[in-house]
Amino acid sequence: MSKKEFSFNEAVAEIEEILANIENGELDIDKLSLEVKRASELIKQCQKKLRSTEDEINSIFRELI
Amino acid sequence: MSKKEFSFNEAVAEIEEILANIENGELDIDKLSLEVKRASELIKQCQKKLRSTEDEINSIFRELI
Amino acid sequence: MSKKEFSFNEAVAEIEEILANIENGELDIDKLSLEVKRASELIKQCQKKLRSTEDEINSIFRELI
Amino acid sequence: MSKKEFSFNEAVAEIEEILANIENGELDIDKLSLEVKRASELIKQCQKKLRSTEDEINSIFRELI
Amino acid sequence: MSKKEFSFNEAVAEIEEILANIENGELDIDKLSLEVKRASELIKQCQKKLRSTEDEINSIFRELI
Amino acid sequence: MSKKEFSFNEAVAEIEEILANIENGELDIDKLSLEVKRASELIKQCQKKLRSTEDEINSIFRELI
Amino acid sequence: MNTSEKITLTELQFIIRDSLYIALPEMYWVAAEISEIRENFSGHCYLELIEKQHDEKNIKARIKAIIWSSRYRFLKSYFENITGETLKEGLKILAKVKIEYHELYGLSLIISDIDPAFTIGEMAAKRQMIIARLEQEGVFSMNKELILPAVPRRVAVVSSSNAAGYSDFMKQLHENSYGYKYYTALFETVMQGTETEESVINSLNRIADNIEYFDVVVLIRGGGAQTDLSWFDNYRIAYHVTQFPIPLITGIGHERDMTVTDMVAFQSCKTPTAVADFLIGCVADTETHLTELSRNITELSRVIIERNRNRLELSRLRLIPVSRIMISEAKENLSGKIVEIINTGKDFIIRAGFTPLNQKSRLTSLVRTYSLDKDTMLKRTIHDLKLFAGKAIEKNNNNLNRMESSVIMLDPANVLKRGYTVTMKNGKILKSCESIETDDAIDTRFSDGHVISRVEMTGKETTKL
Repeated sequence: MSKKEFSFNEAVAEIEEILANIENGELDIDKLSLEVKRASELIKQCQKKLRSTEDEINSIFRELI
Repeated sequence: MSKKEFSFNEAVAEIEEILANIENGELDIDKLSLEVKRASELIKQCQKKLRSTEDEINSIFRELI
Repeated sequence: MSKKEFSFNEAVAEIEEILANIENGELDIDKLSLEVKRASELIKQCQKKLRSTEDEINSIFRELI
Repeated sequence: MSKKEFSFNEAVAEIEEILANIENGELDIDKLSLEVKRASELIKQCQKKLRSTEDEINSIFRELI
Repeated sequence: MSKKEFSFNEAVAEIEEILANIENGELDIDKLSLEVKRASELIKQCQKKLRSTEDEINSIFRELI
Repeated sequence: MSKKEFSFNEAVAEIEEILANIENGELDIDKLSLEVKRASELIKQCQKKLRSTEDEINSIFRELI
Repeated sequence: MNTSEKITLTELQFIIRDSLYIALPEMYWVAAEISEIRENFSGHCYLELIEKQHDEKNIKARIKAIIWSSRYRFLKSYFENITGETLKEGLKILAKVKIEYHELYGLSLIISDIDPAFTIGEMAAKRQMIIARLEQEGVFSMNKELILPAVPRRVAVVSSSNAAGYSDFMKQLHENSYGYKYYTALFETVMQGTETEESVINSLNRIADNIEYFDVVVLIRGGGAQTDLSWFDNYRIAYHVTQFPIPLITGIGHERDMTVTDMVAFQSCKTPTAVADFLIGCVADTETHLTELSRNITELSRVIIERNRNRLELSRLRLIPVSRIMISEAKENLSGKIVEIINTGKDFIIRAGFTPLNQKSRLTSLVRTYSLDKDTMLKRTIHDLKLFAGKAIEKNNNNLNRMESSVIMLDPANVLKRGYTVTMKNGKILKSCESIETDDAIDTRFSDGHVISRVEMTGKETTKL
């Protein structure tokens, strides 16, 4: 995800998939914390993306008024 | 939009579409700031167009009296 | 009206039509500025005609009497 | 089990095996307490693993929120 | 039997043998009480072993909870 | 017989022998009486032995429970 | 008739005069048309009255008439006041007359009164006739139905250059306060008298030949004397006016009545000045209309611009919250995911925890069963041991008892006590009688002693017990 452009939607999709996996209980507990860690990282990136988008939009709006 | 004549109506339609997309939640967060930027630019151009049209009208009226 | 004299009636009719177009134009700004431009031109011509002398007509009239 | 990464699933499988042995009654009483000790240790490790995983998840999300 | 590690299973086997001997009536009265004594002792040891194993396991379980 | 350990089995064998001798009638009447006396004595001893063995065993069992 | 009876001309004239007076002593109301009228230096008015044939051409009757100046002054102003007409040629009047015969001037009528009502009626009747004819021909309002150009600037003027009204008109029109530019072409025309009809029609025809140069025709006549309207109650003039291809405006200069020409004209004004004002007004109206149009366009455009601005403003105002809502929804969604992951993760752990927990409880119960089994087995062993040991003892006990009873049974002392005896021979117990011979000494043992006896006889099975 470093090279490739981060995609919020793809990240959310991956989070959903992780959730589904955890929910289905098909997951090895040994992998659970790895998956949760991955989900958490994705969420962090999403939050960062949201914050940066918000900042961008705010600066656009400041110009607009 | 540099070559092509700027069309207020098309611009407004595009702004409305962008707004609708954002409102419907059909828009990708990844694209949000681009779309908002686009809408904001269009709004600015429309405002400019309105101002120039208004100036034109005012000049007509001034000539008449 | 020999050399295709400027016709007030036609001009007034066209201005009236422009007004109707603006009225019917559903607030189209793009058309508005075009129509306003045209109307402004016609009005200017009308006003000029009303007060300026046309030698051509004078000479025709001299011949007639 | 110190070097090798503890596996919850393998531990559960081993416990099941011990349980089966005890159930079959084929087990010597002299070995019973050893096996019980082993099973109990595995259970403890499983529970520890569960708790540590829970802690991990909690700490991951404390960061998030 | 003091040096050698007591074996529950061997003890049980010996008891079974004594029992068989007694049952068969092949046993000398003079030896009967000796054998009974022996068997009783073995049983006692077995019970002790059982108790001690039980205690061990219980203490393991106590830790487990 | 006082010194030597009394053997129940030997006593029973002797009684059997005496009884056989008596039954054979080959015995002098005086001897017969003697033998009978002897047998009676042996029986008594055996019975005593039996009682004592029984008591012993009972006391073993009392301990056992 | 002889000559002696001759009389002088004067005498004759007197006879005629007296006879007329006697024959026609009364006053008469006579209807007639004025064919000539003139006022002399002393203010007397001399007229010639005629009556035409039905064809209105040939004259049927004619007579001179006089209105004395004293009467004339009154009658003239009264007549003009009432009819709006001057007494003039062609006018039909109803006059109160007395026939007078003057030896010098001959027969004439002395008019003492004129009834204006009759003239009005006559004029009206004539007008009515013309109107009816025009209407019947369907041309009456044809000129009225034309459309006046928005800016009638090229004006054909039908008038007389001498007329005061013409110069009034020209001054008013060209020196208009708006500064509008007009182009006028005068078509010199006789505007009163008998030539009027031909002259007007001629001018109109000339204009019609150059119709493309004109927006409008004006027919104007001098202000001053308010007379001779009836020249324009003329069928041919009116007809030409109705047929004229561009609007015709009259300014013939009268206050009360309209001539037929006025009626059929596109527009009739009271005076030439009024015609000029009308033309100026038309242009001014057009200019006002233009101004209104441009004001409307401007206002409407402003409204449109304002609405578009509002619309744009609404969009702009919407853009901010809408984007923020989207972001905050995404945030909420993410927070939801966080909670969901925590919860499902914990659920997962709890569910995974069931397995070791279950195993633990199975382990304890299995261990309990195991030790219970072993315990039971040991108890059974104890039981068996007891049972088998007891049986062993019982068996030996039984054996002993059996042996004891055998011993008791076999003990000779006991046998003897029951009354049995033991017989011996040579110390040996006899169990059969065969070894006993007669005279053998046998020892019979009793419980309490013994007896030695001699055998007397032997025999087998002699007695039965």
